[in-house]
Amino acid sequence: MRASDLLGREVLDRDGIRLGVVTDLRCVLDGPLRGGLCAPRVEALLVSRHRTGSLLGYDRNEQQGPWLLRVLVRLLHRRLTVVPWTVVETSQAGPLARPLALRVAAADLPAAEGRHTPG
Amino acid sequence: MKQLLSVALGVLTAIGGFVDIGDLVTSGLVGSRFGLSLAWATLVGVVGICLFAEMSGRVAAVSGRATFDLVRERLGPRAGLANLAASFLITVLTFAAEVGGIALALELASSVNYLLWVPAAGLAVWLVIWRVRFSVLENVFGLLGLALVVFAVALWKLSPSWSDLAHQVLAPHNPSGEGLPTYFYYAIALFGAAMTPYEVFFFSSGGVEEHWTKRDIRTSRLNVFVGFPLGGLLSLSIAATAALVLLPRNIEVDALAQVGLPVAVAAGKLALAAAILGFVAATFGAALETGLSSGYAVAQYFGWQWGKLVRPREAARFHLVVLASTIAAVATILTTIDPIKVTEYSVVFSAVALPLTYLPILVISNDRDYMGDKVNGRVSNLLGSVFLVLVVVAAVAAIPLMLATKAGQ
Amino acid sequence: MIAGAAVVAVTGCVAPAPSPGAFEGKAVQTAKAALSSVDTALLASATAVRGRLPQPYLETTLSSAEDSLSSIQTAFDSVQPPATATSDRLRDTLDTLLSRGSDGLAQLRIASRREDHAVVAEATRSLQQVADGLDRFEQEHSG
Amino acid sequence: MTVAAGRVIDLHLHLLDRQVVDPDGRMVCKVDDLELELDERGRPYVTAILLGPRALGPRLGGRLGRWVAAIGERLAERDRPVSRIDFSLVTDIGSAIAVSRPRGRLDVIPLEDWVEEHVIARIPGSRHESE
Repeated sequence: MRASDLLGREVLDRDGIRLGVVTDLRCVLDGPLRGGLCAPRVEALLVSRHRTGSLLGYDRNEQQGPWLLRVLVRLLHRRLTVVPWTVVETSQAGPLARPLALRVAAADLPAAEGRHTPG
Repeated sequence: MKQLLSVALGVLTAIGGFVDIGDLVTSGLVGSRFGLSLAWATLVGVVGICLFAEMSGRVAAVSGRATFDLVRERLGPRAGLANLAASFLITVLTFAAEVGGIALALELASSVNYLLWVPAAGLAVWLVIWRVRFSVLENVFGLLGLALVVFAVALWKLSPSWSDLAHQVLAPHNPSGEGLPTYFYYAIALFGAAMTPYEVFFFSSGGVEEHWTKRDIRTSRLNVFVGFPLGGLLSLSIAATAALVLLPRNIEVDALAQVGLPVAVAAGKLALAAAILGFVAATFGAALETGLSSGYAVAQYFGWQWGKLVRPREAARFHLVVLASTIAAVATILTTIDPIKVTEYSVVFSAVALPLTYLPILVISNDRDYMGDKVNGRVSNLLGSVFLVLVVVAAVAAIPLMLATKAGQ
Repeated sequence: MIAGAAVVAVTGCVAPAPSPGAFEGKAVQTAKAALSSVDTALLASATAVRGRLPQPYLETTLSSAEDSLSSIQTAFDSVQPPATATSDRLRDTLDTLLSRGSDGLAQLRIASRREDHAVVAEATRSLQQVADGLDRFEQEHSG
Repeated sequence: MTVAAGRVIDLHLHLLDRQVVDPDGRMVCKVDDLELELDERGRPYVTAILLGPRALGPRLGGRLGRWVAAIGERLAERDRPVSRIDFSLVTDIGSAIAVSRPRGRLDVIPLEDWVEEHVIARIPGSRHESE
């Protein structure tokens, strides 16, 4: 599997309601120790309604300027959802289902948390 | 003392490096048609290039990343590739214009047809890129480019009514006879000529190659804030001499020869010789910068080793791109297409591409992951936002205005 | 590709016969551009006579003025004039001026290269007349 | 940016498309894609950096992406898998990604070697630094 297999993938909740697309993979460096670093392990999917502009980073950082860009990008990403990997349906072997299905309802997912930059 | 010298050198080269064939032709052309009533566009462009060159220099010093690295990281591979294609084409087009400029300047000195000079000019540019060290190249061509100061001398010798000139600059109006679309078309051309994207590709890549650190930020700023505005003054002098000598005689610049004429009228043969030397040096220096920048952009997008500080063998693909660009630039001019027209198109297309380059720079220079505590201050961000809007407006308006005015006719 | 398309769009326009008004506009544009070429040559020549312009620069300036005037004339001649008597008259007047301009520029270039001062003076006088004619033409037909 | 165990990073924002550099400061490649594997509890983790046209192509998407990938396929030696740098070689994740092995010993950029050998090395002066 490649990171690009997950990025951009549509995400549906338990009831088949579209949540958005995967814009990023939030990882913790606590996977198996390989060489000098622990491998990054996917902890959660960041899901937004669009992909556009997500790489600028404004959807995740409250402070980053300038004001104009922050406002514009965050308007595009009003609802950024953090979907813990543990609620992603992964029962099928081989390639993941397309689109990704969740085991929970959209309403049960945390939203505000995603606004913070990691690290 | 040595440090002071290096700063002075940097400033001087920035002055010489600011002016290229696009500035020479556009300033002369606009001066001969609109007087100084479009000086504001040059001034705005100078503020813009200072602002973004400073940011890109700071990013290079703090994070070690040059501009096209940022483009791909922030726009992603797909939009980044589209950006690369556009930027690369425009840089090569500008490269072609500069090679044409060298040849035209040599024709003025020798009366040998410029087409015969083109292959020699292309070969010379490539050889210098291949074999000559960065600092040498920067200093030599920057300093020789300073010969263009004769335009300021010529302006002074023409002893114009300064208050009248100042009035034209401060109370811009559109002289009768030219439509408003044409007026704004040339405003965008001047803006594009001042803010050409290759200038920041080159500036930031140079900083990375010379291993700038946080301690070099001050030097970089000094070069930017003193060098570019003085370079802008040179552009304005060119426009002013054209406005004083050519405008009253109904001469509209469409050849490099006309740009130099006011110098001869005002100050004679020796001054004109200096002007020609300045033309050659400025266009040659800019040809080096654009040639290298075409390689920088591609190599930085794909992550290849690039640069002049390593042996060419170690940056094989980078040198291959530079070689291919040189051949393409020479071939373009050898089609006998008018180099002045190539120049005019290159500055307008540069204006179209401005947001592609400047948006990622503005974003990264605000990103604490890269910049730590060296992120933009309030003033930089306020101005940066204003300019972002401005470059978007210019980019959107450029092509429709070009079509509506038949490229300013 | 965009660049190529735009270049074609801007330069590659071969239009059918324009309206009389548009034709007059085109004629004024042509006169203006031609005046620029002729005046460039006159300025360069006058500067050279004052000993302020080196020979190679003068020659380059003159031949580039000649080239641009000839391409201006070619472009104008390729326009199909509307079938009105006024337009025909307009075309004749301007075309005569352009031809005289071309002749004058060629004469000036040749004489300048030979440094034949008498002929230079003669060519300058005739070009000055052409310039005055073009200027008048532009005044009469614009606005 | 130093890397401590337990640090949180966003793969797309902090890892993908970044420059990879070797211990001598030479540029190796970009992080064109990342290889993921599932651990014993079914959670994906990064095992390698993928690079080259066959890694970049699919990310470009569309016809262009297929075209880039197909070119990569043609250029690659037969049966050679997509070029990868094992994550065990990564020593730092910052504004660049540092790896512990020199570029020449990673054996991941055959095209650079080919261009060097067949084009650039044949031009006089290619072995020396500028003067």
